Amino acid sequence: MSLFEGLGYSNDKNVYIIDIGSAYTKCGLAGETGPRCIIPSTVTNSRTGKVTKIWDYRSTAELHENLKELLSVLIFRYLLMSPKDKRVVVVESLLCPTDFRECVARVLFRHFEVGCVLFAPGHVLSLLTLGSACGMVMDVGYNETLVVPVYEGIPIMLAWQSIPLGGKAIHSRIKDQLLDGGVVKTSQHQDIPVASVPDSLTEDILEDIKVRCCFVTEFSRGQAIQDVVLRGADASKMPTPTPAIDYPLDGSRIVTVSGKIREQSCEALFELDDDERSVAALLLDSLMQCPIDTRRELSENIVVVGGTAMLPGFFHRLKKELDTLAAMPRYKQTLGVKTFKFLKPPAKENYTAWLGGAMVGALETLPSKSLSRDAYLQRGRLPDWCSLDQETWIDDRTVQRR
Amino acid sequence: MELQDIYYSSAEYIETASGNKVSRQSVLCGSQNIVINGKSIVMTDCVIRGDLANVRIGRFCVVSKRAVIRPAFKKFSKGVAFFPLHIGDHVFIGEDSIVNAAQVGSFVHIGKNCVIGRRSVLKDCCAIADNTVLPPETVVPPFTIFSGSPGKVNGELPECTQDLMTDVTSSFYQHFRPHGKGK
Amino acid sequence: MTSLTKMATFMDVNLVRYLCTCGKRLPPCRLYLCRHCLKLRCADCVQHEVDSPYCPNCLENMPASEAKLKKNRCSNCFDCPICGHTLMTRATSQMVPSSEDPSKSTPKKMYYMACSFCRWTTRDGGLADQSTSNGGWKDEENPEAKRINTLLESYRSIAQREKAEKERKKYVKRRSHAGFQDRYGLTSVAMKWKIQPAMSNLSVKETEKVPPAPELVSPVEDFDPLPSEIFSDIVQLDKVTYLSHRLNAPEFQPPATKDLRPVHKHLLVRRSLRCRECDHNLSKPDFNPLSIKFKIQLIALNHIPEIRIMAPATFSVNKETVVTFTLSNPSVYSTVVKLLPIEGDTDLDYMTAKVDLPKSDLVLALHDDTAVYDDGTKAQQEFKDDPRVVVFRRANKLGFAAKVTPFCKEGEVKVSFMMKHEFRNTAAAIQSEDKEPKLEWLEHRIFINLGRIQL
Amino acid sequence: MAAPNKSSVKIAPGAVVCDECELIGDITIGARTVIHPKARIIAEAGPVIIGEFNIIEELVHITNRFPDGAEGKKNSQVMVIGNNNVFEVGAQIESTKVGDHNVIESKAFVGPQVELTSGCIIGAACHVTTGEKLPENTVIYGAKCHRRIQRERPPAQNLQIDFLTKILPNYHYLKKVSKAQSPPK
Repeated sequence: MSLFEGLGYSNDKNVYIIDIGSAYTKCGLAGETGPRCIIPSTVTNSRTGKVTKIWDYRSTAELHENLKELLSVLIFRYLLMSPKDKRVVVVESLLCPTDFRECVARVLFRHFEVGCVLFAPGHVLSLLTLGSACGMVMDVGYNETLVVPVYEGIPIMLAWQSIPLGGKAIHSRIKDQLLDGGVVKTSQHQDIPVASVPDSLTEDILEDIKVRCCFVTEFSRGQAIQDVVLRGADASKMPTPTPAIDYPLDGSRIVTVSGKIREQSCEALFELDDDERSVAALLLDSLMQCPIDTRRELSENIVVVGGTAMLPGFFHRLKKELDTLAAMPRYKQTLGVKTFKFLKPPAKENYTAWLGGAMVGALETLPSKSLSRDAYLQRGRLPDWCSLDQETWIDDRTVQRR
Repeated sequence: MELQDIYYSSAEYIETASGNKVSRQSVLCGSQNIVINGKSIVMTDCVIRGDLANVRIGRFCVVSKRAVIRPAFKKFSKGVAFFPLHIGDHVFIGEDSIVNAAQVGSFVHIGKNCVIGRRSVLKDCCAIADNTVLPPETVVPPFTIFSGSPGKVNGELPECTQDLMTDVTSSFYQHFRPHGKGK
Repeated sequence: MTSLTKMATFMDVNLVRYLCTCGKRLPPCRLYLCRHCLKLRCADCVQHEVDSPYCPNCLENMPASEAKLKKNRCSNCFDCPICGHTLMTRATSQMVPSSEDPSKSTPKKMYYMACSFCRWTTRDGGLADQSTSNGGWKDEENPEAKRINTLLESYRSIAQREKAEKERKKYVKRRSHAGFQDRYGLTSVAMKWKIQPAMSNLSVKETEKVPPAPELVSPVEDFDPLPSEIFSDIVQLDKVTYLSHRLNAPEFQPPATKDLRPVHKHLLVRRSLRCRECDHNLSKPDFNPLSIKFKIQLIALNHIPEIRIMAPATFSVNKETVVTFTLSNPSVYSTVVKLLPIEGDTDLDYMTAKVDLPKSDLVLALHDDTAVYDDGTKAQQEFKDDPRVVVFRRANKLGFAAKVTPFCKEGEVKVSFMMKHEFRNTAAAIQSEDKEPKLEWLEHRIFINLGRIQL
Repeated sequence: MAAPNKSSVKIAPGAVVCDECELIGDITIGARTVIHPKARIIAEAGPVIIGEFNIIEELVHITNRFPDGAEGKKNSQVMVIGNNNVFEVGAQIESTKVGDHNVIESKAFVGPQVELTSGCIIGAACHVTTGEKLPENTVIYGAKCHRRIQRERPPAQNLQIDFLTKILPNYHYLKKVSKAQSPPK
């Protein structure tokens, strides 16, 4: 019966919780312990069958149509509850562009006629799942990695950092390596180079290779690989490669996913770029921007969310990277903290923020925090992300920026 | 657009008293077990396996070229049995499709090159997109479109599906005309 | 819509479109006619409502409240976690110790589930066979459920308190003192938990008391390294799940195929549609998911005359071509139709040709289900048609000729005009208890794509 | 191309081969194998040897095709199909090595370079042409030809064969069983 248990006396408001991520959309109902569905953030054209990513929009008109379609799938295929006058929590990223959230609001209020919407930032929601008010929230997503420090419930806005490293960077690393010397076995007994059939490397295939074949290697091996690949060390220093995998693309072609691809693709996240930045360095850079008296508490409350962080070995590596980087001269003098501790939310990384949304959505205070349809229709637009209450917004900002 | 005339060689087709038009190039095994209710068309190179079990096809059905209609078997603790196959009225079966179903309702559209798995049940007013593979015992509810392999719900049909299918299949019959020497 | 176009490989329904009130152009099988507003509506400009959830496999209807309780899933039907096809129950016999004599064993019928598509079985998931055929399959429980619910409980009581406080202060004008953190409601709560110990000595009013903080998780300092086998062992791809498999079970997301479990079948719904303007239903399906009847169904195709192109024609620039259109009447009353040109609108987007329409009224015979058996000669005599205008007449359908002259050099030949027709509002008749339904004139703008210009 | 040569078809006693199927070239059909009408077996590049207890449904094409570069060379390869295999409606097989207990579902295509061991299932409409020997109990299924290994091999279809053996002669003319002195190789 556990499936049907749910929460005994949930206030039965059937609040939709929606998190439209760059790669996947998480959707479910308030008060539940996990989303009802996690589906790709794409829509399929019913006439042509063409798949379009929600975030790849050229105009808001196109986005508007696609959002209608995506939300209609969520509502009528998964949630199965009429949208009219429903309450909605939309989980959004700090980096969400205004036109996107405006469009979401317009579709929800005007097309689906929902009752009220709360736009809530993912990093705060992620912390909520821990009952904690302090933490460095690191979101390793598809397009980028974003770090937002939150202290005493207040996001330290001057210190957020982001870097365009995430699932997508790993995909393109896999693709580059396959195109560079990868081979495909076909029915003819000789192998052909992957580069001769580049179209076969679709985003889906790359993602699947990442998920099923790749991992984030150990720190020491990673360093050895980076020494050879990036810093020109002798090739004999390379660790013994992991076994290759014969990966069937379809019924007629098998591509060899070499040990090198399996192990080195995720290095994309940890290699220091020209500005000495990596996913791990990003966290330290953000910490450096925080007031010195907050750093200790923040560094001992690191929360990592986002699907890319689910790769095997990610956490172990991140911890090692942080320890090593913190000992480097760049940070050693000024950082002021040496230990890094992580908090594990009661959710898989890819829906942690969603779960926070599901908690907020289950509370009686939700309507008072949300934007009602009437208010929206009156104003015709949304207030800025951090000011759901226009009057207080001005004061708060002055306090923030001190 | 209105359907255009489709001509067939009058030598190839036999028209029965009830208005069925059946190609001589089709294979009707166990024809004594096959009932076609009238005004239905069975085209070239179709195979209907009445030898395995009874096959009943309703009115205004179109069985396109090279389609196979075949009752499905089921294994029991002792022996196997082939299930009779019933197809309703106004059903369109596309070219090269294999229909192994237990039941096909009325106003059903099956696309080209589909495989309808053993003992599947297609209810009234549903559609199977081209190249779909329905695994054995799939149930297709009314007003759904199934596609892919394995076939899954992929869309909804309009409320007027019944009218559309009636229109398509009866116009198809009307426009399916002999040429050459005439009748 | 996919299959509509598929079905329409024979009858390309998208060639003739009517203008919906919302500005979209759609074929009449995709439009609705609201009987109260007497306006065309489409799926995009009406309110969709969830009508009746049902299981697409056992086709059993489920009341909405029950569906909600069961998380929109059927309790009896399961999907394969690998390929998503419905699982089938299979019987086997197992030898079990006899109840009378434990030293002997007797055969017992046991059941497991198997997929007939990818051949996954519950045994692959390490699940023991069941003694009953209809399930008994245990559902997994989210290991974090307790932690989440405890935390949620604390949040709830705080929120309740906060709400009560607000109610109290409702009439007192106040500036928001909580500031930033109050906005999301809860971060302040966690802060209060932190502050509480410090304040515990002070006398705090009973109502001000913050509920006890849930046990905080202890931070993790070290993570397990990768298993060393990952560097040496050959991976068997079929033992690793696809991402889609994992996302099918969001709360578990097992990376290994051996941990996959049967998935309760997701319900489908039939929707009813409601006019946003007058709140009347435009479509309401029958309660029974097997029924193809509707309680209410106002598809435009069944209420307004339908225009179709009779046959493809060839066109060249500035050359007049006679095109035959058919017009059919879905109404049980004979209907007068007037076709009116559109003056002064020359948007090349939808008008690339001039069309000469019949000037006279076209009278359509009523729709009669038994008319299928008529040969049509009778109708022809009844209506004394001008043979230059009405090319043929059969039952409720007629064909009329129109002259089309393209004025574009290339591309598609598109024409647009107005169709004005009689409409007997049967809905209004019921209300006013008139014998004869009220006669109205409706006007629709038609867009027709006649095909490409011959070069 | 090998001219149709009736005498080169050897049908073991107990096999049921409908007359309406097409058998061209040197073909041996084992006992209790059932061949439905409209099936087509072509021994082009060399003999086709089919074992016992197989079911070959209508519109199945089993072809021993000339390998690349060996066009016209007779007897360049032998195609051997084991026992207890099922070839469903419209399947096409060009693999020269098919073991036992395999199921080739409707509209599947198995290319000449593929070797089927035992207990394999090639799912409906799957086209498999990779040059490999499929491990035992491999299942290939779905639009993208995904693979997995099943726990148990598919069950034998003896009951269906019994039924078909009983019923098919009532409706179809059968091809004659060869004399006992020409046992299958």
